[in-house]
Amino acid sequence: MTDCSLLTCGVEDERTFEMDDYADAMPRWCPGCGDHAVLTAVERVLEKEQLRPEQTVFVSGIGCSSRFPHYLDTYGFHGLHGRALPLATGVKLSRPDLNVFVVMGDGDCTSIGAGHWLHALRYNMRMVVLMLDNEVYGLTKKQTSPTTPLGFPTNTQPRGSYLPPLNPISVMLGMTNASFIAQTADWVPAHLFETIEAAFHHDGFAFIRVLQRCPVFSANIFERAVKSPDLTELLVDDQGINVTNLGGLYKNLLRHDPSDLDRARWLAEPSDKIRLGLFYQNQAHPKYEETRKVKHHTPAEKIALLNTELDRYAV
Amino acid sequence: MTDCSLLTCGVEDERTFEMDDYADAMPRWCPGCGDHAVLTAVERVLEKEQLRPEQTVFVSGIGCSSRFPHYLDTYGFHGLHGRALPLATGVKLSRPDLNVFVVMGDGDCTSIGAGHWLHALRYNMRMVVLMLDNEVYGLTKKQTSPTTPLGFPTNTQPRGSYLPPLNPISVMLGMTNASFIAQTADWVPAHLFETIEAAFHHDGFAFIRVLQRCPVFSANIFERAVKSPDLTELLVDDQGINVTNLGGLYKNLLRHDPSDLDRARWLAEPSDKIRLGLFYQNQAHPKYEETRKVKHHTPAEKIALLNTELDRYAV
Amino acid sequence: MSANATTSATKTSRTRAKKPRVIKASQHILEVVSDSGEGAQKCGQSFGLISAKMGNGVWTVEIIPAEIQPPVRTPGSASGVRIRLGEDKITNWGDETNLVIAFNEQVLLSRHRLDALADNATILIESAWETHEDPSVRQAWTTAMEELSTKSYRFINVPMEEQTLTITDNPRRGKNMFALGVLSWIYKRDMDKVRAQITDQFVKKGDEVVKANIDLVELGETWASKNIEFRIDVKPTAPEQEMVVMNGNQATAMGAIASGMELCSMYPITPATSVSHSLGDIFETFGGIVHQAEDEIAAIGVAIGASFAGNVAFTVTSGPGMALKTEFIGLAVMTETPLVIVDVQRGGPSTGLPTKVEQADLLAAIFGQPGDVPHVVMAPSTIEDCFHAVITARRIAETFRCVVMVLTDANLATGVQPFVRPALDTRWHAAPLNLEPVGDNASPYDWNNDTGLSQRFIPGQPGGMFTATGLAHDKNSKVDYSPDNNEKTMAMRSRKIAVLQSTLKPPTVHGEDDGDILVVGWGSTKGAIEEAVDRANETGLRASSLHLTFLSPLEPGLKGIFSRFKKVMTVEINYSDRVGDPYITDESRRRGQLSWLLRASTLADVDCWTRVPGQPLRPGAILDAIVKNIPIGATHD
Amino acid sequence: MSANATTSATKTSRTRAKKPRVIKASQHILEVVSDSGEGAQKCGQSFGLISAKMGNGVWTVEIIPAEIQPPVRTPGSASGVRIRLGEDKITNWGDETNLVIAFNEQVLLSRHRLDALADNATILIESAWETHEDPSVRQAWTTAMEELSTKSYRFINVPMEEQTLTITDNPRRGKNMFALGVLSWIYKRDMDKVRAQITDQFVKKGDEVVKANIDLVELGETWASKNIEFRIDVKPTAPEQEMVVMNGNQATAMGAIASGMELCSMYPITPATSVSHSLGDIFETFGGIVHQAEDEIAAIGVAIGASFAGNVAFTVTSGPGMALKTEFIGLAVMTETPLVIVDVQRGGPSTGLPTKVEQADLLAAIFGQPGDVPHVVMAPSTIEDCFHAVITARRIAETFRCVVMVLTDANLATGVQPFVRPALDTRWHAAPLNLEPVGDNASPYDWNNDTGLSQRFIPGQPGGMFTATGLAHDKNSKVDYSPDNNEKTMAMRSRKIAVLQSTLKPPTVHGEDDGDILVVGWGSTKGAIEEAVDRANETGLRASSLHLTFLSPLEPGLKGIFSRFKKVMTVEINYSDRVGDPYITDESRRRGQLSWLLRASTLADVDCWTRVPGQPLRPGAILDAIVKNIPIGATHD
Ligand SMILES: Cc1ncc(C[n+]2csc(CCOP(=O)(O)OP(=O)(O)O)c2C)c(N)n1
Ligand SMILES: Cc1ncc(C[n+]2csc(CCOP(=O)(O)OP(=O)(O)O)c2C)c(N)n1
Ligand code: SF4
Ligand code: SF4
Ligand SMILES: [Mg+2]
Ligand SMILES: [Mg+2]
Repeated sequence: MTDCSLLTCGVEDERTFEMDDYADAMPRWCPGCGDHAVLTAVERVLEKEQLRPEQTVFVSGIGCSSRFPHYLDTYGFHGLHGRALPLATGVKLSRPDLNVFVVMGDGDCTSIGAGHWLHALRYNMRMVVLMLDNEVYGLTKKQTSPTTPLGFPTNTQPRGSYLPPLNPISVMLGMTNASFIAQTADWVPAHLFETIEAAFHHDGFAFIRVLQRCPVFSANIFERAVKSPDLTELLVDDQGINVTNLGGLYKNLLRHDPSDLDRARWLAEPSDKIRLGLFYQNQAHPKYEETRKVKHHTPAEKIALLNTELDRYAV
Repeated sequence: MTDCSLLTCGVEDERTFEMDDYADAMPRWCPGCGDHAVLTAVERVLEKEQLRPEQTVFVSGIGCSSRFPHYLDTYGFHGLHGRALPLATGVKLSRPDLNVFVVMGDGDCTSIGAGHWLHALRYNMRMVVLMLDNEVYGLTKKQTSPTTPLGFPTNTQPRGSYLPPLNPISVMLGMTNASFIAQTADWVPAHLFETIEAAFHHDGFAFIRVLQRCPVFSANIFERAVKSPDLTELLVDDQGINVTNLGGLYKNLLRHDPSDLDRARWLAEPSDKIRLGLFYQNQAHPKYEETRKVKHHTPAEKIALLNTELDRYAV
Repeated sequence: MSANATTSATKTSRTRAKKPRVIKASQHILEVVSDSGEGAQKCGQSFGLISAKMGNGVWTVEIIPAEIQPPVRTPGSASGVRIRLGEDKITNWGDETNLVIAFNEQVLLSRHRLDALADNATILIESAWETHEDPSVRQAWTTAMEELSTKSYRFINVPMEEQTLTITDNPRRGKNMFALGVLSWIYKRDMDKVRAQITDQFVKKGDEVVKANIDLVELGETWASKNIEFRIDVKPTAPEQEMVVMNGNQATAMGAIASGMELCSMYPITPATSVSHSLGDIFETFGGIVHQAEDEIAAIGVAIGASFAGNVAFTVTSGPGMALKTEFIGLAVMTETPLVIVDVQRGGPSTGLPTKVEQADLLAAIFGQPGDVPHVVMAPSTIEDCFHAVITARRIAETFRCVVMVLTDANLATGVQPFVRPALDTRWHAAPLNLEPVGDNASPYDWNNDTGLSQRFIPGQPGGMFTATGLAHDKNSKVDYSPDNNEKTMAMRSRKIAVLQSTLKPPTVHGEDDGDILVVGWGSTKGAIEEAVDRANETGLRASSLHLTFLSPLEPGLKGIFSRFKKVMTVEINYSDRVGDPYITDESRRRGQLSWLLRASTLADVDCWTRVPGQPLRPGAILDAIVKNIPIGATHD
Repeated sequence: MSANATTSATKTSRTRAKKPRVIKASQHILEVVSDSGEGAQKCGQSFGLISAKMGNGVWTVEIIPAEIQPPVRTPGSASGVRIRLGEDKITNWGDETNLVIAFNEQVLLSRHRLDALADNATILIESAWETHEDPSVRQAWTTAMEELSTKSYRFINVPMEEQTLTITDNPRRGKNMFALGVLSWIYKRDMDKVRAQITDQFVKKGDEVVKANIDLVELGETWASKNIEFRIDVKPTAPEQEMVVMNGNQATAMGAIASGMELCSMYPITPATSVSHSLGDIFETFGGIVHQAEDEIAAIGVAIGASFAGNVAFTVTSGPGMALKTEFIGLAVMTETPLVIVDVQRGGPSTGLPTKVEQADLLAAIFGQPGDVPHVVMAPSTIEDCFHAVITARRIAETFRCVVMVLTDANLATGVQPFVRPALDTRWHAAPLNLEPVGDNASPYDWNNDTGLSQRFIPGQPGGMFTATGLAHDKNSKVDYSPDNNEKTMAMRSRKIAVLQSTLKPPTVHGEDDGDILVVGWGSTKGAIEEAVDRANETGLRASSLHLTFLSPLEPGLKGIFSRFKKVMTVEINYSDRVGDPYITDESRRRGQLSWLLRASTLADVDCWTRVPGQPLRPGAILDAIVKNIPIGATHD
């Protein structure tokens, strides 16, 4: 993603950017909404990596979380509900030189967008993908999401949701070509930042599930975890995300080699602990933008080629 | 599925059915097409179980394989490409008394239908689901499918497909609520039959991937496996599908306890062997048609109830 | 308004009022507006319900902020309810607002900027900001007052915070009930009804909460009785019939239950979702299920599957969801599977204005499906209609084995209005499943050659086995691509709709049967159009109006009706190019959707006057349009 | 035809022919039809290409079985090609077939039952079945001949199997080349060109295969020269310009390359897929990518993403796929992202008739999107047009920042026709990405108030950062729900299309500029309509025709043109109710889609004559319709 592209190569850029340079409109999320923390962490990563705003594109779907691009002064595409990934695929496929970030909600990604989600993992294009998972539909005011806990009451299922929640991590661990799968939480900012950083440096499709508080519609879902860091287990490894210095708050550290798929699957199974960290990483998979790389031609060259092609149809 | 429904309970039915009673129009698949064998196996199961044709519904999408319902003298719904599962969900949800079978192609199920596929696993409604996987688009004449082997040339990807094939078994093994996941092949009819039988008796959503030959567009894909039974490993277990008597042809038997999810995942990973059998089974998950079961009322009762409800809005 | 005027208002509010002046009014428009989160919506809704229960005509419209969480004390934060109150039946939201109670001057500004308020509106405003300790707040107040002074509003300062703090710690949560008390006094609401409403509303939260809220209301009432020097008397008329009061989405939900539907298969989308919320609470009691599917495609697929299996199901959505259902609509029509689709229209195109009203899905509803897809499109025009439309839709869907779309909109969806309590009827319900064997040689599509109608087989019926298919098929549902079969089956599917058309009655003209101008509308604009026409008639203009419920097929007799007017013009909430704008010619002009339809159908030169403000149309604005468009030389008699 | 007649034909074919009679014809229609799998399609396609290369006018249409694998020797198995050959340019498939070579009597039956064959057609038929060892085959032959005898076909038995077995083991794979030889002799094809064509076709399979096929062709030629007593002479005209010959989907693919597009994002669907097949082979050489997405929604999403990133991309699909793309079309229009969508129309509704022709997506293309979604819809009417339409579409899409839909159909898609080789032009290509910084204070939607046009920013351009959104937005792409902004931006998006309309030329009338009847068409029917009109003129009828390329916006001047004709009638391949059918009144009648559009736009009483046979319309049938519909009392001069 830091590759020098055909188009911008050689351009000297003396500018330096500070966090504020990446900020656009004032975010309109509710006070206490976990999305704020994610935005801050992203801005920090942009600053750290000194990404040029014009070379950076944030693509999103529809939902509270999908307002994300509006609050950044980069290029952005606030698309359709569930369809962020096809848009991002198009951007990256035609412009591999751009830094592409995708932001989706849990409904956006795993309900209406589920098909694209699976297939984007297959394409394995280099982009950072954030699913802001408040385990509920926020923007439409509290309906059940695939990740809503069993029994949690919403407006469409007031007697509690009928199905156990879909586990996004385990689904992805079953997908061919999955290459970077991590989980973090909005209330652990250092971990959040490091996870996005690691995703940015991953050479492929880097998916992060961010556990995200929605004080308005799913306040109690993460309450215990936020209050009791003991309920959290951090996956750490020299190859993974190593944020051990969380003010000594998070004491449950679990060494996990992110290349170990079997263990990753086991760790992803529901347990009494919330596990944050890098579940799986594999940089060996080819990236679609590279397997599909084509040599570009000038119009004149193309005309010459097409004339040869037309000869095949000549009368 | 053999439950006696509210509607038909107590009706004496003295009829007996033979295989031919289930056959309708003459199948129009190419000679040598694996779909023929699946149809025969299904007819055998229908006969064995003596399912009443009028109580049985076959739902399909669009593709060669999705012509299936037309060749059976039961109720059928030949729907839209990728959308068999929502239709089947509607049928079963409103009529749990019906025996529901779903037939899809690999493109149908894992490409355009991928989102519904994941969610149907979650719903876990009792139905038998067959994915006839010829690893190519048949009806539209040879385009790449998600399950097409890497490098296999098709009309849209003449230089060979760009992505490693999606592994339907491993994806499903990552899904919450997955309850019956099996694989069989059209060229092992006894195994095919037993697998469908087992699926029919499974109390939940029973998914079978049938490796299916398409002599026209993907002739060479399964050629080696068909010719050399040694390349196949049969998963056997007292709890699983026990077809050991395959004329002694299939010698590689692997004991596998279908409740062992970890091992199922490991077995589902690509290997030099084709594995047939029951990868995973779990009958503990609730079925959506049961968690959503409601008591029906007569119109008069409903009017009384609604009048009470309207009182809340009374001026 | 100058700072002076404000001060004097403040004074007024601080001195004990003498015996209040009572202003009699046949109708009055008020609104409650606060920062989002301060509860003006609850206050306004309660006021509307109480008024309806007293027997007033009522029409409420929600004021919704654009942002999820707009910053407080900004115009973007305005949230609340606008209530039009009448002695008699109220059919639309009316024109400018006469009285506002605003929780700060910024949210008031937003209403001012939208031209929502009458020039002489009375404004009750929280007085705390004027003297706030933060100078920037005081500055904001002054600037706002400057801007507001372009109109001659009458200000009355209300010390909401000061007062509520006397009995609660958190004024942000108490002001709304205080405001309700103030309004109740001004509009002479029946305090027993007020207390009953509050009890009803908070009963789930316990007695203490109920009491706290009643105390706040009474505080407001008392304060008002001492400080406000006028009361407004919009006399309630005891209704002759039993009435119910609800919003359009609730009416749709109740109608679905009354029609005997047992499955609502949906995916959340504003402003349609609340239909399923209303059902979510109670549908299971009736043996019904709300199935929230994984997306809109699955939602309609599940409904079609259920209907194929013998259950008439419905799906409810809005524009973007309609788009996604397009392919399945074709399948339902092709397989002749009965289906009801409710489209609660919102502002478009694309994601557009999710919470706002528009009537721009009409042509997409009728023509949106590739291939030839005959089906029915109807539009309720009142909240009461929402209830009955679903029942009619279900009956048509089953009788004609067809798809019926019901187009409501955000105005009906969230508007609240009392209407005659429906007398429920078991005949509205689906017949119980009949699983008798089918007759010998019966076919699943035994089309009657004249009518295109055929009998429906349901899984479970012995002998009826067939495979429904979206491919061209013959009467036995066997795939058949022959030219003759295709011509015939296309005709059969179309014929049914012509048969339905033959049963429709010509619509009745509102007003005189001939005249200078006929305004034609559909959907939620009915009340506003008819009021405009009535007012036009009062000024001597020969205007009438016509409101259509069936859009496809169209109701009969239109050509004849149109011919009796000098000019015919639709009024719609969708986009049309304005005559005289650059590049806009008679040929290139984009026209209102209904006018397009009527021109093609009747060849009458149907003009249009349309607006897309994201808001309901005002009767006054329609009246202006009538006046401007009435043919020159038209008689004033 | 009685068994006797057959026998005599057999006799004829067995005796050495005398010097053959040469029949001169300005045009002739032949077809090759076999069981699916026997290669009649290859044979017919080669014959068409050879003829085109010789300089004949050619129009080929595929005969496709409905089933994947129909049983052999059944009418449902008929597969082949129908070729209309002419001295001059051929613009449509013509009327009945004059000569058939059939590989068995059952596939012939299918053609007979479809009324495809002229009453006096010459039929060359495999003779092996008449004397087959299996009595049921002989019986089938006899029964078929009985049915065929209702027409006065002229039969010539051809011992295809017997002959091919002299040089090959598998007649099922050899008959088609033998048949090509027979036809080549009858139609006096240049045998060097025949051999060259076969070499070209089989060269990848090696020299041996090439030789074996040439041997078979020559065997057929020799047999024919000895046994057939007539030859048909449709003189080729050496073309004045360089020509190419291809089908419409190939032309679309070549046009896309010529326009400089670099991404075709699609999902397979008949009959559109072969556009991507044509590109699949070669696009990468041009720096282009065919992306087969996971579904049609993703396909258009990827195209929009690519276009947002500066690349003009296109997507290609058919009806059911169009349905799925509906929501994204709205987003592209709202964000003003340039996009070209090719819809290769097939028979509908729903899955319908996947391989057959229909023109029933017109209204869905124009009006199908919820909300107000102004965009461009155009329809090429010849195969050559398919090439150029994509180029025009791309330019419009970029100039106007809009969505352009190009509607072709199954008739154009698979029909093969020679046309003037296009002179490629670099100006057709997209300008290279310009990533210069944007000007100070520039906005991503700096709409020109008069034209609605604005400048497009592309990621990579410093200073241009903005977030595209489907929500209502202002010129900086900030979300804005205010009434004024909504009214204005709606107008801007609509205005652009009016500006495009102002640049269009009025269409030219084919035939006299006034008269008794004007036939209006669009898309692939052009050739057939114009031929019908010419024939009507020859019989003295005052008929003319008008063919539209732009359907939205409509081309200018239509009202004026229509006013010069006594009757205006569209001819379309889509459904309309027939006048006089039960329940069909002027009010309830479903009308042809173009006629609907024209009525609304011009208020002229535009009638329609439409058919949905799943086949192209015959000029003769259109001529009949003209004769029947010409106003009574019209002058015959
Ligand atoms: C096609 C379509 N369907 C439905 C909607 C309505 N909608 C908007 S956001 C949303 C879900 C929001 O939940 P989630 O994706 O979890 O995001 P969150 O708001 O919680 O961040 C829905 C259903 C829509 N805009 N478009
Ligand atoms: C919405 C839609 N998109 C595309 C198609 C075209 N189509 C029909 S079948 C098919 C794929 C067939 O492949 P598969 O699902 O693997 O089934 P098979 O034919 O191989 O059995 C496609 C793309 C369609 N009918 N509808
Ligand atoms: S509703 Fe929930 S998710 Fe949405 S902005 Fe508010 S807190 Fe965040
Ligand atoms: S094309 Fe392939 S999958 Fe389809 S019927 Fe023929 S053999 Fe079977
Ligand atoms: Mg969410
Ligand atoms: Mg397949």
